[in-house]
Amino acid sequence: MTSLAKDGTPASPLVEVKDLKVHFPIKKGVIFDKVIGHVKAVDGVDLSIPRGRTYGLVGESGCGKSTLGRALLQLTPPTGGSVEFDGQELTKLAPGKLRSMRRRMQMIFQDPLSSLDPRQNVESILIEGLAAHGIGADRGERRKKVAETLDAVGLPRWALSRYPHEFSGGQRQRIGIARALVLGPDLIVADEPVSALDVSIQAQVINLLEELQDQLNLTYLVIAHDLAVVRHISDVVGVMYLGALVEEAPSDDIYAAPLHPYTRALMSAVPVPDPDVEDQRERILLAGDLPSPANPPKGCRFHTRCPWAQPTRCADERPVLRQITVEGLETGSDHRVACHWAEDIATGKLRPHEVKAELVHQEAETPTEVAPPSEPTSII
Amino acid sequence: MFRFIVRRLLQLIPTLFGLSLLLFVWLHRLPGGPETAILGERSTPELRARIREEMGLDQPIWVQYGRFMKRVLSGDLGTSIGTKRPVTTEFLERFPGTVELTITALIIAVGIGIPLGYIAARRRGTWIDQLSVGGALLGICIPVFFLGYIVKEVLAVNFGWFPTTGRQDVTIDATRVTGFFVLDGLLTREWDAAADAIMHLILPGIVLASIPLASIVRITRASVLEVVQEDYVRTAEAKGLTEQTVRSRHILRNAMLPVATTIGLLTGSLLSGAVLTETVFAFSGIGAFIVEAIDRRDYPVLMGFIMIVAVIYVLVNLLVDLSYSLIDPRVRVR
Amino acid sequence: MALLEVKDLSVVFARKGEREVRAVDGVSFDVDAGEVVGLVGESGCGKSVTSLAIMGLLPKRGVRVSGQATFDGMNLLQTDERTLRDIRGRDVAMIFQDPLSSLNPVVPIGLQVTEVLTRHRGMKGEAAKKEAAHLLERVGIPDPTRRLKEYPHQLSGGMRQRALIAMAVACAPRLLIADEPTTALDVTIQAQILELLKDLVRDSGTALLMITHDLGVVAGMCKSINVLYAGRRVESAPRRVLFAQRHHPYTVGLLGSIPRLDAPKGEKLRPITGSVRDVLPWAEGCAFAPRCFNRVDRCVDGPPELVWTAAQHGYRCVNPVMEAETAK
Amino acid sequence: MTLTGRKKEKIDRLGELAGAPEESGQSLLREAFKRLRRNPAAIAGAIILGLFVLIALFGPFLVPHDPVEPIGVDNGEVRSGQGIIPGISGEHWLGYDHQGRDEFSRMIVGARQTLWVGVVATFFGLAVGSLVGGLAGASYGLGGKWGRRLDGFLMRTVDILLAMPSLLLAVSIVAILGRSLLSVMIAVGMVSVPVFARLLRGSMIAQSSSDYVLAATALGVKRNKIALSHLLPNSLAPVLVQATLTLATAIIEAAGLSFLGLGNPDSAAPEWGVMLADAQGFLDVRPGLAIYPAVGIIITALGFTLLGEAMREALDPKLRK
Amino acid sequence: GCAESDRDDSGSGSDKTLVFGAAGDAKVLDPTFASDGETFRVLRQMYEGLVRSEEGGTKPVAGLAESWSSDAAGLVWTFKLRKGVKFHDGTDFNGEAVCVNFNRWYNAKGLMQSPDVTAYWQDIFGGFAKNESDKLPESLFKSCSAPDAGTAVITISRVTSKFPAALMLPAFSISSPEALKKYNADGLGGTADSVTYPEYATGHPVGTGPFKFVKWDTANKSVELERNDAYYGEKAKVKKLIFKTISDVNARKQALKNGEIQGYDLVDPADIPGLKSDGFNILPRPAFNVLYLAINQSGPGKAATSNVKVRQAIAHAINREAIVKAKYPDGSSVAINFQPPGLEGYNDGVTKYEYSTEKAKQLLAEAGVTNLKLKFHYPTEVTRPYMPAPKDIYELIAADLTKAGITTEAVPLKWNPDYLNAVQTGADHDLHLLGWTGDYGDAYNFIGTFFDRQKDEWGFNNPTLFEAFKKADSEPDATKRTAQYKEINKQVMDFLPGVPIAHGPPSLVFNKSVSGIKASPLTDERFVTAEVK
Ligand SMILES: Nc1ncnc2c1ncn2[C@@H]1O[C@H](COP(=O)(O)OP(=O)(O)OP(=O)(O)O)[C@@H](O)[C@H]1O
Ligand SMILES: Nc1ncnc2c1ncn2[C@@H]1O[C@H](COP(=O)(O)OP(=O)(O)OP(=O)(O)O)[C@@H](O)[C@H]1O
Ligand SMILES: [Mg+2]
Ligand SMILES: [Mg+2]
Repeated sequence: MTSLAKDGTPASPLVEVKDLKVHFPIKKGVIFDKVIGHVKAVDGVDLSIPRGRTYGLVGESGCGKSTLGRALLQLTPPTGGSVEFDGQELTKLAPGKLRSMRRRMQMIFQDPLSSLDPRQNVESILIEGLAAHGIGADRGERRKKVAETLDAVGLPRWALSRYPHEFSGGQRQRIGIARALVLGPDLIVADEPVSALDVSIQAQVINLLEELQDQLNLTYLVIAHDLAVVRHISDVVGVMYLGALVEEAPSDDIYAAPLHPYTRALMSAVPVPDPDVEDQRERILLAGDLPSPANPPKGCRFHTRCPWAQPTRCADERPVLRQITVEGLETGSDHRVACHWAEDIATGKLRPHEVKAELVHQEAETPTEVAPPSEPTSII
Repeated sequence: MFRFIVRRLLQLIPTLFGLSLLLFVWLHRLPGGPETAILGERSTPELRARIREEMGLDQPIWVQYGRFMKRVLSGDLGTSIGTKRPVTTEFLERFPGTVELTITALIIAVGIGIPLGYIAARRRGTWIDQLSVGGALLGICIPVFFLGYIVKEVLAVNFGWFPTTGRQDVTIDATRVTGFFVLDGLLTREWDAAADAIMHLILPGIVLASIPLASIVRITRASVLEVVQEDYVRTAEAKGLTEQTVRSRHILRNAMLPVATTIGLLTGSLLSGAVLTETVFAFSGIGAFIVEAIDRRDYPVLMGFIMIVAVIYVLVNLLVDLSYSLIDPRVRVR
Repeated sequence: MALLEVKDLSVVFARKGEREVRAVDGVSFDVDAGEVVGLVGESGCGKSVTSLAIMGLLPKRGVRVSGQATFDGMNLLQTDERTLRDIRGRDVAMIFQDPLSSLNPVVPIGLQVTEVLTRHRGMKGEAAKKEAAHLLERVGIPDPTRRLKEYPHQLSGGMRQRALIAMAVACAPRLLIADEPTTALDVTIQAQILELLKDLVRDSGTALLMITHDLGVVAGMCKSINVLYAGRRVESAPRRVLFAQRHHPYTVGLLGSIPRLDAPKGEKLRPITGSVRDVLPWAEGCAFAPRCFNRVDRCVDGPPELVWTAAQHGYRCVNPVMEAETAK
Repeated sequence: MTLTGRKKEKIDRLGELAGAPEESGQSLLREAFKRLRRNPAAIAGAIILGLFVLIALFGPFLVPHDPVEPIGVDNGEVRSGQGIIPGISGEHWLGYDHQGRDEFSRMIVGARQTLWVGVVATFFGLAVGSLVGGLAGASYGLGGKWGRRLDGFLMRTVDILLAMPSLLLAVSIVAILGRSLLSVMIAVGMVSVPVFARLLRGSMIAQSSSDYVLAATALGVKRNKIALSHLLPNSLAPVLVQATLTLATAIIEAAGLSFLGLGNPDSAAPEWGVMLADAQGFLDVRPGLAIYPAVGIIITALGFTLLGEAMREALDPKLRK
Repeated sequence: GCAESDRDDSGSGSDKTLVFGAAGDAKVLDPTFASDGETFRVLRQMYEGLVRSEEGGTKPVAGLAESWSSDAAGLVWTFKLRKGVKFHDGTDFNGEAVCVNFNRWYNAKGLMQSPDVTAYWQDIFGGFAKNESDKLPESLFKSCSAPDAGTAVITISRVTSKFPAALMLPAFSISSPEALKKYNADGLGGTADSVTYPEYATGHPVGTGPFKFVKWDTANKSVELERNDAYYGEKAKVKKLIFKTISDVNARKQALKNGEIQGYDLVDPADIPGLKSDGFNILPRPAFNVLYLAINQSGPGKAATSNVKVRQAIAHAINREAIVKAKYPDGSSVAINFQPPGLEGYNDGVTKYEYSTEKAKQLLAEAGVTNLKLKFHYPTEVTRPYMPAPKDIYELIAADLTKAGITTEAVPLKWNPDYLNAVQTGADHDLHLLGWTGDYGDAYNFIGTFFDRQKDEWGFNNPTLFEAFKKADSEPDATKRTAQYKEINKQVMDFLPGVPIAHGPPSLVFNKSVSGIKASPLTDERFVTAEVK
């Protein structure tokens, strides 16, 4: 797959993910745990992120976005598939090698506060990574580097001696970004980097991310559930549903020509701050909720909620991500969709119909472990 | 659920095994053995040596342990060196007393502790709060022998409301069925015997309750404090529910979870920890008997009792964990 | 006279030994029967405190509430606790942001619904259960009789929010306050819930006070919109007016911050600088001045007044943005 | 923009007020300390403990009589064998104890030993408990399959300790180590080992799934370092609070051991727990001998508990509102 | 019918119940296996032996045997038995029954030979017919015969001062031969480390005493007896006699005050004035005991302690008068012998060591000992009749010694087994407190027990002294023997293996309503005479 970098030259992929699977075992057993099933959080994802570009991942809560991001960074060991980073296969890397590889791939988290150790001040947060990788000969050198990074993310110098809880949400997220940046990485996985922030702060952070990318030629994988945000910062958008990509397209195409029914529904659900648009537009309301990844529907995962679902194929054949050609519709070579009926839907041959919501039975994911005692037992 | 129970019971096996080994070695390492205890002031080296030899105490410890385990595995916990009665009999005779006492103490502690903790939390920061917490603390700070003395002096000697010792008036000719005197009284319809047994439980119950009381108050208070600022309490208020409904259904029911664990833990320690209370009230229970057994280096009793107490402790906590899943549907025991 | 008239509502948190926090500072707005009014602003601007003050749900100690919140002629702020308890849940109902934490985890959904019916409609036993099932059905929960027996954790996020709504509308309240009812939900679910709320308002003539930080949400459903900043209303207008020509730089900034799905790619966001923490006390001048791109000396002369234009459009700014500048 | 001079200053100053606090960085602990200072219960607790510590430090230099000299026996005033123990007098403010020693002097001097027992016992329990719990928690949280096994093993061991009646534990520790002040303190400390271990473990496991641990892993920080510099410090708060509360119970439990005849062998040296235990033979004759040390212990325990509870609240993010 | 008629002649007290607070549980109901005071107390009400102690004294007087005599060599003893005595099960008491009992003890086999089981037999009579352990000595008992129903003849193998006084020990009570057989009295079960008592010992004691067994309620810690209406002597005045165990002394006191018990033993001396002023009857027992400070001569400080001057210094350093005055109840006395006064062999003329710190210092100087530091063991959690507050006494002695320049290192240990184990074995102790309460009225039971051979407790070897004991013990003539004991006491106090400190009278207390009980130095109180108003 070739795509053009911002300056128009073809970019080689920095990250190649092939058939990535992350299955969390569900255990049960009397004496020894037996695996009785799997939560298929990520179930066969292929994607490729070109150098210097932004890949955006959207999807409903629980569809496996974060897991994908973590598996890509080997923070969660993948069950299957491969992750190639700059030509290196990560899944087979020895722990020590992987650790030093981490310098080049970093992560930004959703909740800036909880991802910062409340007992570390900003300086030690930023220096920790440097120390772990032996960057900078001495403390002075490291401090210099930290100071530069601080400037880059727009934090004042006095921030160094402060603790995370003393900052506002936006500033905290800047600290999180600085922590990733200070190592000089090539790839940054940003898991919902702005979801916890106020709109104004969100915009600041988005702008910051964009600026940094321009300056440092960073490659991003941005995960978010807000389609508008993802589309805004991404070059390519992947739409995820229940552990798999259902559509992947350049960010302009995805708005202009959404092909997958789920993408369409998602698109129509995003509120637009414009009364005229809101009043006019027609909503595709999805019935029910995301099915459980432990027990995903057979065939097309979306068919239980799909207004275009057909009696044939949908329920028994799992669609693959493919390119389609439809007359009268400009779809680029890099626009792929996983739907059996994408052509017919695009042309309007198939009409949406009513869907009855199915029951989704939610269970507490991890049974609460019985609380440890905290009271002293008495001798007497 | 069933799996959970089986699993926990199976987990008990290695724990018990470890405990028995540890305990055995530990006990046998204590200076002085049953022979000194038996002989007292009149011991001579020759006599001690003979007893040790006859009891096999001069053999290597692992041989002794092997013998012990063999017997235990065949279902025999041996007999007490001190009383020469089977350990199981001793246990069955003394355990009911301790259970009755523990239950009484828990009823008192919970009955006082939870309301007190609740009030303290709702009036957080006021003098009522400090008073409840401090008052509950008082109980644990006054040593049992002193508290027992005061309680007896006032409620028994002064007012004559309660008896001070034993589990039942010795002049009552009660029929024994289960060994739980109150229960026996009810079963045999000897009402006076049952009433008398209850009266005998109250003072030691109060004294024993003083130990868990502080914990219960503290946990209840902390737990209620946490729950009252949960969103669902606000929702309940927004629904216009009456104060009682909000309190009982929405606050207390949720606040009870940690309290339940604490009570479970406390039950465990009360079962084996009522030593002083049992002594001070001449109450026939296992706590006092264990202490006697320690003094006598009564190895079979110590091994047997502690193993049984450990099992009961685990069972009680198993029950608490199960009751957890009853109070809190989110908790699936595993 | 409007169903709910909030006048000069102020809430001050004054705890011993701590700095006073003026969370709400003289807010006024009306909500009429059958209409949806929006309360918009960033985190911490006082939206929730406003709604809690109206409901009388603020903590009793360490809080000073002043002003009026007249519901159907009765000042809720002066009403005694007992009467309030009768009104809450029956005449005025509320739904909260996080549906999971707002439901009691250890009480089945059914009981949580029926307890409202029992309390306010005197229904008991089977009748209450039937009505509860009916309510769940009405908010779009499939297989309601089974759901009644289930616990909150067994429902999905959307279902939980529906259940909360069912409880809120159980007594057909005349006023419904929704405090960020969709923030914790996915967009597809958010769309379902918003649709449901719209239907309810339309069908039963309930007044809805919609609290949100998402201008997109209010754009689609509110009749009029109030923008809050640092505890004060900084702009207020019917929604079309507001989106067409906003005057307060804050409102302008808010809109400039939102990436729009329908905007062409490559357009830069124009966020407000700084954060909500950088406020000026209102007494000193405009609280927004430190972040304002349009500030002038007059901004800090004193507290700016709300200025009304003809089209029920009010803004609290001495140097408002006029049409031309909005585009900038 | 169009802002000028003084006005701009005003905005900048006020604007920065929130963003840039007065002093340099305030750690969570400092914040907690600030909250603590505003809590009347904490202040009361601190005052009590302050007094207690002062008495412990300087008491021995200020007492009117030698606390170990059996004055009353030597001069024949005290005949406890016949139930004669003179009470409060001008010379002896709290009277004699059963051995004819000056009770007041013993109370004052006893504060030091009492404090020492509580502190050392708690420290021992804390140290051993934290070691076990920390190791278990860290290996469970970060260690994969083998970590879980190690954790399982450690926790089973703790279970055994917990299942063992604490009295027996204490008795046997004292029996094995020989009776000394140290073994009493170890025995008391040992009883709280499971509490600390389970508390720290639980807390560490909870922390180990937090984002900042993941962040540190993503940074490439080594596991040991994560455990020591992230997990441990962040899990310590509840343990420290527990330690404060344990201090109170440790004093009481040491007294319980003396009651069972396992206390400090140097019995003449005054310690409140021992004094209380000694008094049990004279409850009828001179209840004061029990009351004075009991009140001393209660007040001290109250001080620790007030402070501990206040600390718990100050450190608990959930109760911060 | 029988009970009805009894009621008339024994007066108004006949249906009364007396509840007595015991400090410990009875352990067994077969006297043969009994060895502790609490068990003895219960058994003494149900059983009788050939000989008993005089009421309120220690001398042997007629029990089931009305009189006894020995041959000139002191080996063959003829006991004339009381007539018309019946066991509780209605069978007759006679010479045959006596021999059945003695032969039962003598012929004990297997587990019955365990020192844990037949402690007193082995203490007094040594071994058995067939000793199963080579460590057992030859038996003192040789044979028993019953020439007629009213006579029992017991032959012993050597002369000893113990016989027949020792027969007053409850362990040598006579059981019903019928019942012994019926309830399988010798059928001890289990193995040596896990013995089980037979039925007779746990639930069917049958003796000749004034009370009969009713029940033993272990779950409520009480033993219930009732009047033996067929008793040959004066019948008991109470219908029921219940022993209730209350181990804590404060609890006993409060139970008494609360009317749950009518009397109890081992009164805390400090409580006596209070109880008296509350109107309770204190019955002090004559002090038949001694507390001593042992000075071990092979302990860590043996270099010093083996020097008699140092031991004398210690004796002088201790203010025994002050200790007795402060810590002992009225009626206590400072000990100058290792045996109580009033017992044959007591010697007033021994060397007395008056309290003088100066003298102590001087003696130490003479011995050339400086900076003496001694390990001082004392027991905790115990009060013995001779030692009401060991810790307090230790503290006072330690303070005295300090004044004389001897420092002590305290080693407090739990009484049993830790303390006894530590002071009776090994050589890691210099000073310790211990004492003795007499089992029966004989000097040997005191001083012989202490000093008749080399013991770890004392750590000295003094063959002359040991020889003197042997000689005295085998002296059949009582007067001569007494003279020898006197001499021994003198010898002991010059050798000074330790310092005798006090004789303290332990007390019982009874409710006002109880009368008729006489305190016994041997704790042989007879409830048969007790009356409850
Ligand atoms: N450690 C784990 N063990 C078991 N199941 C897990 C684990 N982590 C995630 N899951 C499950 O995998 C699925 C995907 O989770 P993931 O966190 O990747 O979703 P997400 O798309 O990031 O959702 P969100 O938007 O809520 O963050 C969920 O059903 C989740 O319950
Ligand atoms: N109990 C309280 N004590 C002190 N201050 C409070 C309290 N509750 C709220 N505040 C303060 O009042 C202000 C307004 O809070 P409010 O919860 O109304 O904000 P909001 O607009 O609802 O924000 P969000 O979008 O985060 O819900 C905040 O600055 C907050 O710190
Ligand atoms: Mg996620
Ligand atoms: Mg809010």
